Amino acid sequence: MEVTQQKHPNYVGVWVGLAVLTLLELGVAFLGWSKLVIILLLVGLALWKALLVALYYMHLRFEGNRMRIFAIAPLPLAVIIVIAVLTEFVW
Amino acid sequence: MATSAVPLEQAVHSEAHELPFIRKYIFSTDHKIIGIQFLLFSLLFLLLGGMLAGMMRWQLGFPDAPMPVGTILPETMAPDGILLPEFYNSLVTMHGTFMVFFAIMPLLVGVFGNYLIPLKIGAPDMAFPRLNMASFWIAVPAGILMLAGFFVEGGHAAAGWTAYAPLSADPEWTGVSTGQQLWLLSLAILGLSSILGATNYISTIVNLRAPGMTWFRLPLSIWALFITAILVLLAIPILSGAAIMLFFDQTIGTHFFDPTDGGQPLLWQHLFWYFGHPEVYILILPAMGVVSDIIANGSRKPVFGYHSMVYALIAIGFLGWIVWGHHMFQSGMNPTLGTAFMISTMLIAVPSAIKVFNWMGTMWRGNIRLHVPMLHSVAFVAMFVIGGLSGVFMASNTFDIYIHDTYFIVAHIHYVLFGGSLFAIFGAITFWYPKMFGRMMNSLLGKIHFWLTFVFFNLAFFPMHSIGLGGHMRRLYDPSQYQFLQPMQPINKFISISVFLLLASQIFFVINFIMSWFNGRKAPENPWEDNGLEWSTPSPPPHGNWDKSPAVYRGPYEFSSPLVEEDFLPQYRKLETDEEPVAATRET
Amino acid sequence: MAHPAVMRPPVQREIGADVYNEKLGMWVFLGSEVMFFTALIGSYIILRVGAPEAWADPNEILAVPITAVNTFLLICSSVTMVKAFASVQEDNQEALKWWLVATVIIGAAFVGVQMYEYSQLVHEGFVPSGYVPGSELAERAAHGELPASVGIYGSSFYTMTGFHGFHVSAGVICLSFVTWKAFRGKYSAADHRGVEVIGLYWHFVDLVWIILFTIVYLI
Amino acid sequence: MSWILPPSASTFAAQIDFIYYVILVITGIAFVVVEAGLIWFVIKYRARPGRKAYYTHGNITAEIVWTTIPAVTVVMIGLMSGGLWNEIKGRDSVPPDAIPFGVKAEQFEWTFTYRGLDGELGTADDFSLRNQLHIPVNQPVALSITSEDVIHAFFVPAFRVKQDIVPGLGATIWFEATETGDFEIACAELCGLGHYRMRAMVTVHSAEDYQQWVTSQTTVALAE
Ligand code: HEA
Ligand code: HEA
Ligand code: CUA
Ligand SMILES: [Cu+2]
Repeated sequence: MEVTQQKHPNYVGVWVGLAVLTLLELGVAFLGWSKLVIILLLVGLALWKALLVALYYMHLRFEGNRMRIFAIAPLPLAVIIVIAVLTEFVW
Repeated sequence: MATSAVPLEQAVHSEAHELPFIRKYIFSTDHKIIGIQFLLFSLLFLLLGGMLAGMMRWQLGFPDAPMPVGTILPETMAPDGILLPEFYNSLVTMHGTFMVFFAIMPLLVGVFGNYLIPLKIGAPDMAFPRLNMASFWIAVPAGILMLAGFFVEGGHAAAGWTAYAPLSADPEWTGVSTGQQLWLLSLAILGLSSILGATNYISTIVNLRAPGMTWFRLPLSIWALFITAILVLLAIPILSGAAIMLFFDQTIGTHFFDPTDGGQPLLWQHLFWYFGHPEVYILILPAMGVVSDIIANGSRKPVFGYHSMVYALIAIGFLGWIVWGHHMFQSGMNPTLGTAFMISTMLIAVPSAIKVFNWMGTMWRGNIRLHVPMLHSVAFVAMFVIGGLSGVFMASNTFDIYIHDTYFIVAHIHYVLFGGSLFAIFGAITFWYPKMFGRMMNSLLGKIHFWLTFVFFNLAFFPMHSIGLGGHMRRLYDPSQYQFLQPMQPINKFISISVFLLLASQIFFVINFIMSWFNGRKAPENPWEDNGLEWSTPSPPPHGNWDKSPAVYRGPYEFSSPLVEEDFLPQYRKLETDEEPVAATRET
Repeated sequence: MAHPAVMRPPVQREIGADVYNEKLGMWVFLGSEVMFFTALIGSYIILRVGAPEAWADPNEILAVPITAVNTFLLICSSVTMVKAFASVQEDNQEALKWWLVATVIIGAAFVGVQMYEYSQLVHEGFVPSGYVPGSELAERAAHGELPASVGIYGSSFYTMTGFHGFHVSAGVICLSFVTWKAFRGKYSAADHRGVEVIGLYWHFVDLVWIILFTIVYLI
Repeated sequence: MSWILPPSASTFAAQIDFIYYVILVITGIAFVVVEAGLIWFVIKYRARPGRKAYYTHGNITAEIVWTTIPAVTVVMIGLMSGGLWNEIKGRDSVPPDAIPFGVKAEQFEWTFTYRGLDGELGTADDFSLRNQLHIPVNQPVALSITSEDVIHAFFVPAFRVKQDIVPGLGATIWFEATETGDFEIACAELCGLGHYRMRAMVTVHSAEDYQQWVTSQTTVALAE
């Protein structure tokens, strides 16, 4: 029963990061670059934000590997269907 | 560390016997009671689904004759006892729906998942008993909504259990509106029930295993239920999402599946089968699991190749996610995708082969006791193979051009679902009945029921392969419309008559089930001389299952071990050479 | 690494996921939520790729500034939530209560803003089935300023954001319950499962919004 | 009686049936092995008092064998059908000299549009017939099928041809009849209460007959 006084991660720092990334997203969205570049950038930024939330706010960074498996397991399945159906349009 | 038999903190439950009737049997949080509630619920739907099938078969065998007692049906279904085509379509739809969602799935997952998981892993109850209760009481309104569809204007859903849009999306095409909406609503609600159940099963199996119950000491039934729960957890929400979209198409005028305004009918099929194929494995994996347990018990031999059995389950569970397109070969989907799906589908035969041959390996040089559960389990293997092999024909996208949407598919469905799942369920019910109700089932009645069912099942469904190969389409109200089908009408008659006899044979099961409940011989603790933990408590087990948490000393299938005199060596029996299991001490 | 605080009297079990049941259960449940949103978001992507002409540029019909503010609100509610969790870990009851209250209020505000957004859109003539005939937007579409038909756009926009809003609302209700329990002093450094578990759900819903906001309002 | 496949009247039929027989033999062997094995074991190893079963946990070699054989077999079946699949359904599989037809499926009938004498679809001398398709023998034909309402499926058992027709998507299929005569066209996808009677006929003419028939029909159409 180790009641450690664990040092908390910098939650407010993450919050600032999220806010900045959101602003960045808004900026990118209205830059008149080529649609493809914008989409790639925006998706990248969104995933970055999502990762921040998952790692820090949902403490995945601090969980054991046994626990992490449960969190990531469904993700490939989410991708499979979308990719497969999209091939209808690009082939 | 390592003192076994830790007093269970959940001994909260021990005051349970003072609970009032309603808390004990109706709104119970005891996994065993919930399992039995699911059992009664789903047997009712099994019976209903069977009756709908009987009506369908009357129409198919004797298209022009009024159905006996058919006149009690209202004008909108069967004027003068002759079924209307729209009512026939509802029958097909509801037969498939009842059987898949309200009979087989709750029987396997709801009943045996609930009943067996805690007992077989040595836990006092599920990880979340109240959630478990909620899961059952959410399923009930779903069932009621589904039944209600028969009584609304326009009739019940009539677009097949696969509800292909746009037929299902717009009342204009079928004349059915409320019925289809209730159908969708009911499935979405039932989905919630299944998801809560699956969450519970997974958490329980992961976190509540008794000391010594390591992953590779889990009985295969529990492994199968574990993989199944994962499939339920991840597949059902896809159906819920799709059902909600279709529901909105029906009710508030969205256009998801409406080709006239940018929607995609094929999207429905993709979503449905992305759920649907994992779903059919949901319907077979637990059956494979319980059959593995029963075959080991009946053969008095350890399961042949336990580890590969586990890996095969995992492989089937995973491959099941990447084959959905085999239902859509002829749908107009990208043909290259079709080839990819064919290959992945073919590969599923490999883990299935491992399972089949390992079951046979288990029986090889065994000392086989043909008790009723064993009979059903051997029949399961024999019938599942037929269904699986017919799957290989359809998996060939090229040959599927011809047999898609014919009775060959119907034959496949019933060989895997009836010959497979339902035989396993009969096996499992007869095997665990003594534990559930504390009474033995009558073995003579059981054998009569088994043989009649086995014979008439094959007489009814094997000929469907041949009419399917003759080109007989499925979901066909009146085959006599087509010249090329007319020569097959005698076979259709033969099938129908066999089905009526098959239905009649079920009376033996009903009688046995009900009579044994009240009059059966009192069951001892371990009537089948089995090895699982559930046989170490009284039949039926008390609330909380054990006074002390059991400890586990070995794998689940130590039959005919040279270490002991008897031909079984339970997981909970401590030999002198056994050490106490080491487990982690942690908060639960 | 197991959570430091002891939740319940220890028992012996196999090691499992090495976390307490409720946390494991919530993560497992979130797996099913991932698939549910996959059905919705995946359909959105597929439908949009299939019929790009039915989509207006983000800022044409939708009000991006309002939703940007809303996004910010949700991010704030996430930080207040995690602050509540940090407080209870230190057994700081006062902070716990007020961070929770803040989370509930901000969460409810998010739902409120979304309601307002919807009502504006409906008013302008954008509904799940497309344009309202004769409305302002329908006029502009008739002049060729907007896509001729946005039926599928409306369908997926409302369904996706609507179900997200539904999840937020459910979260607000559950959070209110947790807050009520916090005020009755039910959580401590030793046992704060409720706070952590609802937090996981809450952050997940925030995470989904991050994705939704990007693909619905920005792309 | 149709214990076997119905008459085969197109170039695909023979090829598809060949795949059927190959799979039938392979699965037939698997079927006999498993069922015979089960019966044999149940009889040979039935319980006898005083005997104990042979205690074993498995055998790696045996397992490798019965994993590999099915794996190789099914992949072979897959490769075999994959090639033919591309010939029949591949995106660019329609032969250039195929005669084009327009087909419209709706609840609960088929409408076939012929290109008339000028050899082109979409011109004034096109004509349409309800539920009747006339084609020449030994000549590839290409059907561009659309659906007006729900999903139907164009199915000609004797030709081993089947294709779902999704509204908004449509489909183009091709085949080559090898026998003259009348064959039934069926709708194979549940499409509503009249699904069971959404039936049409295809008449395969010899080349000369066909030309004659088209000429007569075109004059009728133009006269109207
Ligand atoms: C319990 C349910 C269940 C199970 C387990 C299966 C198992 C399989 N199914 Fe089936 N299937 C259904 C339920 C099930 N199916 C249902 C309900 C439908 C119809 C849905 C509808 O449209 O209404 C359907 C439809 C269906 C189709 C679509 C047909 C069509 O509509 O045109 C296909 C096509 O590929 C298919 C294939 C398979 C395959 C390859 C397997 C494999 O998993 C089988 C693997 C098993 C074996 C192969 C046998 C054991 C192996 C050996 C003995 C080794 C030797 C074998 C070889 C060398 C080949 N199934
Ligand atoms: C698990 C699934 C399952 C089961 C068990 C069955 C069982 C039966 N099914 Fe089928 N069937 C399907 C799943 C199932 N079915 C599906 C998914 C479809 C496709 C639907 C679609 O196309 O949309 C289908 C379609 C289908 C068709 C095709 C219809 C058509 O395309 O036009 C036919 C036709 O003959 C048929 C017949 C039968 C018959 C005669 C039985 C008989 O075996 C029934 C025998 C009776 C019983 C098994 C009940 C016994 C009851 C008990 C033992 C209960 C005891 C109760 C107490 C103790 C209280 N079914
Ligand atoms: Cu058209 Cu069935
Ligand atoms: Cu499948």
